[in-house]
Amino acid sequence: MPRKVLEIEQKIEYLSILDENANVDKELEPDIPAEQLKSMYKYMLLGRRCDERMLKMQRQGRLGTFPQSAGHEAISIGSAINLHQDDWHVPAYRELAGMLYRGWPIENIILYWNGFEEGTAPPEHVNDLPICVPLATQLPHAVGIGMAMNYKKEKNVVMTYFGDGASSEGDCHEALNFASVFKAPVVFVCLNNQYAISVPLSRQMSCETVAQRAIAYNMPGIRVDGNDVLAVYVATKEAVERARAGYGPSLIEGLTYRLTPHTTADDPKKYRSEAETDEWAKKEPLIRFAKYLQNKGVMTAEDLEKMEAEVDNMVKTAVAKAEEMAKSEELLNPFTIIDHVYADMPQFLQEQRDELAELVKREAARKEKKNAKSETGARS
Amino acid sequence: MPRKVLEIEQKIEYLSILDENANVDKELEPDIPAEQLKSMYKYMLLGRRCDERMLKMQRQGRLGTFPQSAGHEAISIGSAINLHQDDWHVPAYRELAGMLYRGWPIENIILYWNGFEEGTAPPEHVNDLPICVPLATQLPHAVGIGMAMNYKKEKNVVMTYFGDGASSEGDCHEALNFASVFKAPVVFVCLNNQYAISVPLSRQMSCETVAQRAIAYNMPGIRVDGNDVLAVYVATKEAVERARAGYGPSLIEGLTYRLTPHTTADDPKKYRSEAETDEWAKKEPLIRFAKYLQNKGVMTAEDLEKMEAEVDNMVKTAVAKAEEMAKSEELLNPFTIIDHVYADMPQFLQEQRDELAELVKREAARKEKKNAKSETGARS
Amino acid sequence: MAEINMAKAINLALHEAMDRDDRVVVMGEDVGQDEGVFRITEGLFAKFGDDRVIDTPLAEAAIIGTAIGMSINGMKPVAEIQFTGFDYYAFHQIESHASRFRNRTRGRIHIPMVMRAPYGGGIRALEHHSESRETYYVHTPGLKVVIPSGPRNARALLHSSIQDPDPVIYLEPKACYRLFREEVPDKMETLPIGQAQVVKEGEDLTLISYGASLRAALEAAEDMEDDGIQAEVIDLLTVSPMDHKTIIKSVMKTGRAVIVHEGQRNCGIGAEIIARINEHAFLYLEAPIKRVTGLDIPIPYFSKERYYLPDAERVVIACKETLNF
Amino acid sequence: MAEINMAKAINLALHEAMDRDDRVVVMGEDVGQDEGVFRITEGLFAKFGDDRVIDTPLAEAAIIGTAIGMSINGMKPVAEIQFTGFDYYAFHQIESHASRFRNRTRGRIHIPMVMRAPYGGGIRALEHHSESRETYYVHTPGLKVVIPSGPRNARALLHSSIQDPDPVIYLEPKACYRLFREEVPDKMETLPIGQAQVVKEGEDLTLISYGASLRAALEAAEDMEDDGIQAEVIDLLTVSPMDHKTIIKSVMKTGRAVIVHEGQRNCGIGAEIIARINEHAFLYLEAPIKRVTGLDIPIPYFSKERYYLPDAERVVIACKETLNF
Ligand SMILES: Cc1ncc(C[n+]2csc(CCOP(=O)(O)OP(=O)(O)O)c2C)c(N)n1
Ligand SMILES: Cc1ncc(C[n+]2csc(CCOP(=O)(O)OP(=O)(O)O)c2C)c(N)n1
Ligand SMILES: [Mg+2]
Ligand SMILES: [Mg+2]
Repeated sequence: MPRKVLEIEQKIEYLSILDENANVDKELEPDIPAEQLKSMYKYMLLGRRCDERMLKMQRQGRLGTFPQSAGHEAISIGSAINLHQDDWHVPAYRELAGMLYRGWPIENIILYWNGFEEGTAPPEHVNDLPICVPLATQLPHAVGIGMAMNYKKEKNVVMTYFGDGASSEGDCHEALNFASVFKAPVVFVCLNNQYAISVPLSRQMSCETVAQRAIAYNMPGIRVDGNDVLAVYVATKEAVERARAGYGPSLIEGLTYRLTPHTTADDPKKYRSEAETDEWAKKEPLIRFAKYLQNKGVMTAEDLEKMEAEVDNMVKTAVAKAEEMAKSEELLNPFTIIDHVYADMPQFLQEQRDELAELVKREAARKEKKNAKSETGARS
Repeated sequence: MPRKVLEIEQKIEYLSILDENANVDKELEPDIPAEQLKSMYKYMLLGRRCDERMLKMQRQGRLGTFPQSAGHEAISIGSAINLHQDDWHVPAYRELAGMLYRGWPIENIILYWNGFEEGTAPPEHVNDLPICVPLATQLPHAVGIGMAMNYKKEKNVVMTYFGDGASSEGDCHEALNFASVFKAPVVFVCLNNQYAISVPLSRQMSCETVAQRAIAYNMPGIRVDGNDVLAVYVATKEAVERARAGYGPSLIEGLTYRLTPHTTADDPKKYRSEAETDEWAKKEPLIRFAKYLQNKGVMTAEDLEKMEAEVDNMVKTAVAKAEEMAKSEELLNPFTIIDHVYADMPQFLQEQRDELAELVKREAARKEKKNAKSETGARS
Repeated sequence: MAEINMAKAINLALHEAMDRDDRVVVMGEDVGQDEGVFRITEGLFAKFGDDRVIDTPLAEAAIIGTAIGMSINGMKPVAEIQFTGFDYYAFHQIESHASRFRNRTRGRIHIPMVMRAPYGGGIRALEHHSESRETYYVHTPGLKVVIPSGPRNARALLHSSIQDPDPVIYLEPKACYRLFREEVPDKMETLPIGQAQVVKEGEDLTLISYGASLRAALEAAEDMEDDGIQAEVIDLLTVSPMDHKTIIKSVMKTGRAVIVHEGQRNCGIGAEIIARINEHAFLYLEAPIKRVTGLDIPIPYFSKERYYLPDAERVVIACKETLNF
Repeated sequence: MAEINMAKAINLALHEAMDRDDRVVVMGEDVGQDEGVFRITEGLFAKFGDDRVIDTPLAEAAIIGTAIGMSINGMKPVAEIQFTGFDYYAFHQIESHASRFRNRTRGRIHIPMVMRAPYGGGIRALEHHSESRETYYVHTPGLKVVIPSGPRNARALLHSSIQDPDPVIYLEPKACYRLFREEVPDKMETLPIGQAQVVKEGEDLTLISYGASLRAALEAAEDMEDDGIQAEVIDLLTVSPMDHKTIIKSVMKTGRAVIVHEGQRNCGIGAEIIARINEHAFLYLEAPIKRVTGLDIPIPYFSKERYYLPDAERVVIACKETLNF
């Protein structure tokens, strides 16, 4: 009949390896082959440049509203790099760098944010789910994919992502709980950028860390410096190995900061101080990693410049391609909006398709008339 | 740049005061006035007898399916006893004892399980929500009530209940999180009877206790022996005081066991062993509390018998009353199914009400005809 | 094959489907050791084990959400929601994902899952245990919604639903679970989703129904025969995509229609049927189409449930009004 | 009072309602410091503070669930869901509780809350940001569903919604937020919920619409005037309880009707309108009633949204078919 404190096994850890000045903790430093280090940097850079380029396009009216990802490349790549090609990557919407690393063509991303469903279809060889807009709803999918792996005795893992805001959703709890009960091989990565649009962490939760929520699910939980790609790498690598060995899920929280507004429609000055933004800008992940690579002799300044050029070129080519595709007959085909709703076409939808065909014919006729007119105009 | 274990402030406790053999831990024993102790026992007993009686009625076809509460009286009363009349009580569906203590007429309960909405309406002076069937959905209501208290600067608290199964629902997480963020004066009581219908705790969650989930919300969490009314009393009292003083919510888990099937439609032999059931039957809450009261000299064997008689009488009277009410014009009035959907009656619903009136007229005519016939029959 | 009831027929279909295809798994609350609160999963746990008959934690959104994930990774989950009254908890997963993945990914990812749930009133159940809100699903593009009415079609349609490459909401009228028995063939059979059946031919008017309400329609049709009225009765079986061709053909013949369903009226299936008849057979109509449906109120607790649910009497009244118009 | 747009008008109503009644609080994601993603809550946080303009954690079910609790404890919460595409997360709270507490408790507890949400397409938004699924709410007894179409009625109806003792789903056609300005009176005004307005009189046919689609209906009506066709245009304003009296009266006059809405067709509001016209004005109909609606597909991403949304051209075609029937 006692009053006693219960022993709780899990310990929540904090991990940081490469600090904002590119000092590295030698004891904790992972042993990553040079080629892989370069690849990590390349995709972080590609994510960043893509993001910047898309912002410009959006400002020029060449792209719809989209959530930017600048500042979150370390979380995305430090984790995704641990996946095999046939593992699964289940992003939210700030994992641009990781999606590109996984094999999503840049064009797809651009097309998606430009209002084309074609951008959402994962390429054939890519075991990924597309960007997920309704917050936290992708997490149970990740768990289900993992449960199927267990059932099929596949030795794969699933890496999935959610924000600090999304952590408040019921689906987040349910997914973490299911994963732990079914020992699903899922690595949950919380991209904690301390804001859900305007709502600060203190309004989102009253506990110190998202990582400690792992205690509610008897799974390992760790908070890492989310701008330190080495720390993310180490923590997710452990989690991936654990999952692959059949020990079930883990929760990893990367503490980070948006370098940008929430989306192109957002004005963060309303809710974040300039001082705070400046402070965090210094901690961003690319610069320190580039320095690390140089210090380590993996890349020279020249290499880095070359990579910049290469990446710029990739982005440029992709933008051109995306804009070309957006004008292609295939992507402009209006009937695609109806043809993929079901595997087969139900009668009532066929009737609506016929209605649409009428409209499309009229639109075409109108265009022709207009063209004819303007031709006449030009001649006169 | 360390790898270190994070310090987590909350400690999850376990509390037990009165064991199954009615041994009491003198150091932990609360100082409860004799009258209150009697009242606690009385309502525990009333809950139990009511439950037993309703089971009989159900077997006789005089009541619909209902979830029994035998075995859970300590959790219900040990917590509810700490509420002031103008505090709020937000039950799930096994808080029969607590509802009766709060002032719900037994008739209401019987009417509810007998298919009458009238049983669901809280009596005027009772600040309670009715029984809630969709699991965990009552928890955000409790939090909202508490948020309103904060806003109105009321010094009240809300006590709300949920099962171990319900703890897996998204609403449970969301409610706990909202309560902690808004410091809502809510005491969350988890009635952990180790099964959600047939699903055992081990399939429900992989953590040891529900109480440790409190760490995810930075609130106090404690597990108590849920068959020990003194432990429940002490833990909930602390939580109520904390809430009333403005320090926000707490989570209390009472470990207990259903003495009965899940509902009258359930066969627990399919999923619980006899040995287990027998083991837990010995730990049930009433016997040990009765012994405690006797040992303490609060009640004699004779007092207890008297109370039995009193309680039996209360139940008997209520059953008769409920069955009388169920035949009353007021409760049989078919139009009540339409008249309370909106404050005002929309046109289209009025039209449906008119349709119903037609049917009711026909039904009456048919009855009359039948009566007339049988009268004729009797005469012949 | 012996005569069996609908509960048994659904159970049989699950056994058969799991025997045939090991991608089929059953999951939900109490579907395993307990064999389902209506015993629909009887024998499955013993036969197929924990791996394929999965008792889940209590969370409807996660049941559907993980079933979506399993579908994506090559399986065919049959997820049970214990009662339709609790499927709203999972509605965002159904609306935002199950129904959309195929379209969103231009066919690259599709969700061949089935959500089954005991549905509707008539068994004196508790609050929230008698709901019939198929409209929510019918209004959601990308889903198919199947509601069987008897043992034989229940079994065949469950097979079709499991084999379908798209998500199917399979609603089981629980009032029919043990209402009557029917001979089912030894050999497994399927029925095309999206096809209605004329279950009784007639010339005078068309009765359109499905699920448990079909009993009221059939009973009414029989009653009216005494008065020399020949009703044609259509069992929809699938409420989405709805087979309006069969309806239209019948109404073109009879000129009159009465729709019977227990779901609420406002934007119910009846409204859609009326709209389609209006669109396709306007000139054939000789009287307004009547709706005998649940009222636009929450289904009452069981003491007054009968005032809400359609019955043969209400159907007969509506038919006569239609005929006398 | 100056001319203002709908966004401003809704904002004005919130200011006025909060000024008048301190039981009114505004809650939701980013409604406070950020003033709402569409700036609908502008100035409220500064004026009324954290207590009454509540930024919540990100959880729609809890936003609605706690709003229900606050309502029970004497407040009048106006809960914002950031986009209708995310309200499904809260659907179980709406269906099982907001809509039922009054009936369940025979009037003892009622839920005077408002759920407001930006609604519908037409602004080139991302996936899940353009949904119009009012049917889900209309099919749910116990709710009222209001969809304004312009600044003045938006303000008046929001006041009525906040004052209503029952839960009101107030859907804001976001395409109209900044589409046009309108003079609103200095004095606060209300409009009865459940009452439609004839916004243009005509003899030849009845156009029934609401929300952003009303623009298409009005434009079509104007276009048709050149051809000498006089359409009567009805703005429903409330889609539940629906004012079929005003519709019936008009159809009895015109004999023809076309319904325009952007929500999906299957079991949409149009179906219900057709059913009611069929029931109440059958003999007056001279042609089938047409539906110009969203298609039964998920609303396409914005590059092809125009093929989904009703526009004046589609309305004119439908009207002419109706007139030439
Ligand atoms: C269910 C749902 N609710 C609301 C939104 C609108 N919304 C989009 S992003 C966002 C904030 C998300 O915050 P967080 O999870 O921290 O991710 P971050 O954007 O900061 O990466 C909100 C409210 C949404 N997409 N889904
Ligand atoms: C949302 C929801 N899902 C399913 C059910 C059906 N159901 C009723 S009680 C129950 C088990 C609940 O278990 P638990 O929360 O542990 O409470 P207990 O019955 O053991 O007290 C289930 C599945 C329900 N009422 N609500
Ligand atoms: Mg964030
Ligand atoms: Mg339990």
